Amino acid sequence: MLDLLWLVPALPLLGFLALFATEGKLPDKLVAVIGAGTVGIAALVALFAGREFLQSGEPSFSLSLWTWIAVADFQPSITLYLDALSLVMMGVITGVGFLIHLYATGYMWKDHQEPASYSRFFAYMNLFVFAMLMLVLGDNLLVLFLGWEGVGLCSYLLIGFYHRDAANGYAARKAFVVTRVGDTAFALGLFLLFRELGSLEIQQALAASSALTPCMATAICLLLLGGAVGKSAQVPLQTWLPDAMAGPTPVSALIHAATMVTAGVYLIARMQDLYLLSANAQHYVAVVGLATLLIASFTALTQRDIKRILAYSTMSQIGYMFMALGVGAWSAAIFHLMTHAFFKALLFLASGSVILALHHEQDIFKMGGLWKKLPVPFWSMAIGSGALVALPFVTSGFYSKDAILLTAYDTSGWLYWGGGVLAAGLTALYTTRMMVITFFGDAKTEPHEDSRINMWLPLAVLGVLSIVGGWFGIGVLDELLGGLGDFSHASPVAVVTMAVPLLGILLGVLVFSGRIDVAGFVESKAGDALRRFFDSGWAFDWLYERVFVKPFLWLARVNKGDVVDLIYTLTKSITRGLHHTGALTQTGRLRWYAANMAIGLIVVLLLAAGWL
Amino acid sequence: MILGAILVLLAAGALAWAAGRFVSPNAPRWVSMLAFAAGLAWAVLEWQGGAGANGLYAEQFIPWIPRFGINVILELDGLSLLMVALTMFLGIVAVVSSWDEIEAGKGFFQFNILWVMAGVVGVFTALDLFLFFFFWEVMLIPMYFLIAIWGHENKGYASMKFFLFTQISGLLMLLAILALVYFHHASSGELTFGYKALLGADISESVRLWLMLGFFVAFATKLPSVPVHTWLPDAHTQAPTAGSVILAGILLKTGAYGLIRFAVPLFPDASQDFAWWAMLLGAVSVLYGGAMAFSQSDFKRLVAYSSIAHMGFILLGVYAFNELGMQGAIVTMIAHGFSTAALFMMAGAIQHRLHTREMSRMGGLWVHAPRMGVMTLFFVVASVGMPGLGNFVGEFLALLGAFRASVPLTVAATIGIVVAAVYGLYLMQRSFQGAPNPDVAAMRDFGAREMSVMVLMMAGLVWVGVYPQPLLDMSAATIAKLGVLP
Amino acid sequence: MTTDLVLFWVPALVALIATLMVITRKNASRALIYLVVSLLAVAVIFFVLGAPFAAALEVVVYAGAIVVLFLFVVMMLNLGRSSVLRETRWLQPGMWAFPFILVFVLAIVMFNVFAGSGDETKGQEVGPKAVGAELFGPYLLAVELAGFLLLAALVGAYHLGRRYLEERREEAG
Amino acid sequence: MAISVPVEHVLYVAALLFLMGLAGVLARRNVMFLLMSLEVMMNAAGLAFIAAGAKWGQPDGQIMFMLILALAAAEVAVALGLVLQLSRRYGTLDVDSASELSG
Repeated sequence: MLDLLWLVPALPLLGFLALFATEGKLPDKLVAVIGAGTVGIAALVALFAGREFLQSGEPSFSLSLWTWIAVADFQPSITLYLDALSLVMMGVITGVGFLIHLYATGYMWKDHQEPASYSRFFAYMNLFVFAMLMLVLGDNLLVLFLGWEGVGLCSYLLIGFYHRDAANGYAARKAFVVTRVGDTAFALGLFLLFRELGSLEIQQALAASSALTPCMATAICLLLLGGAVGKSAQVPLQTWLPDAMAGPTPVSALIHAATMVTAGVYLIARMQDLYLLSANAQHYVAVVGLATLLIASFTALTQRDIKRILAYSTMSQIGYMFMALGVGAWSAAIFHLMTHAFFKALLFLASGSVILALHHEQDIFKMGGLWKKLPVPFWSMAIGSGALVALPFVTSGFYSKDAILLTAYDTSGWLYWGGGVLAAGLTALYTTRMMVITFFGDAKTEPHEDSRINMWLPLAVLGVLSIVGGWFGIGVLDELLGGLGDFSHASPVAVVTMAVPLLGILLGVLVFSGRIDVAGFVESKAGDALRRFFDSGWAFDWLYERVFVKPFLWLARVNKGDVVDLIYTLTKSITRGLHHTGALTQTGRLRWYAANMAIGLIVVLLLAAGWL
Repeated sequence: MILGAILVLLAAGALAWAAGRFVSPNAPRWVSMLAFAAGLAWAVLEWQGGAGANGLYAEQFIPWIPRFGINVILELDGLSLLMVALTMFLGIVAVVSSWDEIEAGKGFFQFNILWVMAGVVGVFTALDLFLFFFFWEVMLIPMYFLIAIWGHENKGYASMKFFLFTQISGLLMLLAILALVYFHHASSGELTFGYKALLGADISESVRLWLMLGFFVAFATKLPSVPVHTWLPDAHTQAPTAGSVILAGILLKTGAYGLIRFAVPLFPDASQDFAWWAMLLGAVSVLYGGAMAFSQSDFKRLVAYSSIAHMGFILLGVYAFNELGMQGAIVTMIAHGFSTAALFMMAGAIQHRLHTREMSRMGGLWVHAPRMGVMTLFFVVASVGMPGLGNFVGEFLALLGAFRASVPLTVAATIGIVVAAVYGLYLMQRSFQGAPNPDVAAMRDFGAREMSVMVLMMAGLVWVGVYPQPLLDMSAATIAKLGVLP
Repeated sequence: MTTDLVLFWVPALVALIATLMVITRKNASRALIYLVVSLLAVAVIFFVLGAPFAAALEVVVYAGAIVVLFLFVVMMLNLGRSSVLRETRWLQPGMWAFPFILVFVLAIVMFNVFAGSGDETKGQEVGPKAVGAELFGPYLLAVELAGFLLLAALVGAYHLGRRYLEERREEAG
Repeated sequence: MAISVPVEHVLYVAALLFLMGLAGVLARRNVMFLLMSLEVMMNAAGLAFIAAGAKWGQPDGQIMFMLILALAAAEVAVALGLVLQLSRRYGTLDVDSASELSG
């Protein structure tokens, strides 16, 4: 079965090719079967392959397919590499991916923008799963890069899925271009890595990496971090993610919550031996994580769009993961990646159901009182929120977040821990805000619940996973990756860590159900300014608009005619001017010509006589 | 055999002209289709036949003007064969893309296409500098006619600009050729235009830089590189679709080929000294071409500027002076041949349907023509440099090679990848996405004929992107024989 | 020697004076007569320099044929009193200034180029026989070319003149 | 008969004749006078040739003179045809009126 590992990425690819080649002419039911089915089978293959791998007891398994490029000493091959890390990732991608696909067969069912759009949607989704699998299974940084760019492309395609609306197109392009900035750094990291180590094979490179000078190691790590930051929507390249919510909700769940945005975490975890060589680089990873964590949490507090709240929450959760990577809690980061994939996918899908029931209404202030009318989404949302807030002991999020914060405290002192705990409190606050405003209070819009089995089943499964995922992590992941689960929950630090979210919830309930009146502050001048500042995502977009976008557009507008062409038009003008000057001597008068001939004669004679 | 292929193309040109006059106006396109198909078949056969012991797939030697050491020396090695095959394939693409676009002078049109391609095949195979220059000029004149006769609204200006740029730079090259032959004669007593004899020519240090520049300017103009690129946007925009396809797909590659085959090996030391500057031009081309592409509102002009950006990678790769860079340049040549030809074909198809190239008059075309939308998306994504497609392999190798030669320039050029995403996706957005333009009531989608060519090019790009090894092996032999790499 | 100089300079002075009159006259017919005088004087110079055949041709062709041709045209165009008045208007004294400067410079240059060789003419007569033998020997090709030239001139003159006459006739008719 | 004089003298005379012709060409607007001046110039050239022939006692100078003569004849024939056309087209003999070559 392990030799069939190639089937895992190949099946979604096959699904993509089938949907692509038939140009959307297949009946929708068949499309649903192909779209979700290929990923489902891939998940099964992954399951069996993973079991066999675990039984084999080997630390890793690799399957060489073919040599991609062989030029001189550069010989990247297309090889699938399975170890604990990629196994977890593969499981998350195929498993959660399948559930989301299943959900999407229902969610997109009536979404007929144009004849082939159902098929197009699943083609893109399958392509995404393929690319994501290549990303995590590739044994070579170039193959990883293939997946990396591939998921970026699919992200672009799916954000802009409703392509008739130009705003979606803008969001899609923004996502692609901003992540491309990171990718450029990533590519430069690859160049540097190859120049220094002579190989892009991850294992070879890591094995040889001890030969690097610290300076070089830092440089490579920071360049790779640039890529990770772009893909994972971390400060300072985080601005694309909220806009990316323009895509259909399953897309947000799969790409912008569960899998693609965590690719950066995967990359750094994968290259951890390299980061271990450079304390500086590690430090920067943690700083990036902490900064994102706080910025995103504050921003989430003020958003009105339910998906944008979740998007900022995703950013902050990935910030936790980066912080974990930075403080050396590698396994905790992956653990949180996994639990986050469960509960954030759950949250997105549940919010998708809410949105669908309210006819694509996404503003939480136009919802309200939905908990009775939409029980399945409500309970899913509640479980997901609990995991996000990290309710002690009963949710998966608690275990993974605790692992991160406590490791941070152990290894790096109170700063990262404190920031993390503060953000946890904020998380509790905005999550409570979302839940209270969406599901309680007065009903503002009448919902039409349309829950079929293919839509509630994924919610149920993800709900279960959001709860038991933590125990799974402590049990299985600890064995695979190590370094998890041996925390005492009784120390004062642990108690504080545990208590802050609960306080946040309490505060949230009091504030957002109106028992504590904060209107005075919110409506004051300072409060409003602060709200707008948070609402704009700490004005990053404003800044980038002025620093990069506007000057570039200005340049484009000014130089449309190509300034270099001036050299040639100028040459032309000068030539033409000379021509006109020369033509002036052509008076058409015979005697003028004769006089000139005489002058010429004088010159010739002078020359002949040697006087000139 | 090589001369035979060239002569077949030339004869087919005459035949097409005659057929258009005496048989039927639609006969010429079949003639040239057949000629290119036969040429492609010949190239594939040569490839299947394998290379001889000397690494050549075919060679020919016919004395021409022995008194001045001028001979017809044609050789088909790996690189040449690749380029010839691409030429023939793009010949077919050009014919298909102009299938019902041309209305007047169909016979003469095909005549010009066939003669350009004959010249190109000659350029790719000639190993006698005189003969090379001869073919260099042969491909210029018919191209001029293609633009000047069947071009769009501003064709006179564009064709003259094209002609002047290529002609003047070509004359510089002629000067350099003559000087090279003269100095070689002076030092060795042998009067010859033969490439192999001149390879080791003993030329003083002060002179060879200038001779190298003579070649470099000619090839850089053809490539084109900033700052001698301004003929290209005009020529591309004004040329008929087939002309743009040929221009972007093949003619630009003759510049790159010339750099690899002539400019660098004939003057290895001078080129080495000049390498940093050439790479600088390459990096500037990448960034400037990209930024300019973004500024354009004309579909074809945008693609034209994107070509300039892509050609920058070739300069970077060639002058990186290592095998990675050189291979990257060669793969880029081929991949760009596919991707840009396809985009120009798309631009032509849109113009044929909507009678405009202005993107402000498009928008939302996906709704009317999803096939065209998907194809545009694919080729835009390819030219943006998506891994798994040909352009990525070329550009990545070129940059990887360039990184070993100069880090700052490579960093600059890599930023060009971001710019590529900006203009590529903007092109997609303005033409096919967004709200459907109310002025466009309906648009005929691609039919089977266009789709078959498109799918072939798609397959080509995927092949180059996923398994470029056969191609790399073919060019590796050539690169090794150039003997300029450490 | 002195005799020789006198023999040379007398016709030379005549030629120079006559030529000066040619270029300054306002009446075309008179100018032509002076031209004939000038040509005849040059013919005399030819003769004394030992080129009797050239002298004869000068008289016959130049003075005889060409000048007569001029006269025909002058008569054809009927250049009477009005044309003399027009000449007076055209030929302002100022008109001579620039040509004079140019000619003066040229004269200085030319005289300096010619001066000082000290060579003398051989004083030996070269008769028509020698000329003829040479003409139809080494210069045969030149003679042929001159023939072409004359033929071309014949055709050209015929063409130009005929159109003139035809148009006149149409006008009259 | 033949005399012996310094060649310079003959050339001086030829030059003077030539220059007077040139002055005429430059100064006169009437095309008839212009043509006459041209004849003078050609004649001067012929004189120079004769002088050269006389210096060496060779017939070549006379032959060149004859070629000049032929040239002059041809020129006059065509030029006078042109004069007729000029007066026909422009109604004047002013050579400056025919200035269509002006750039």
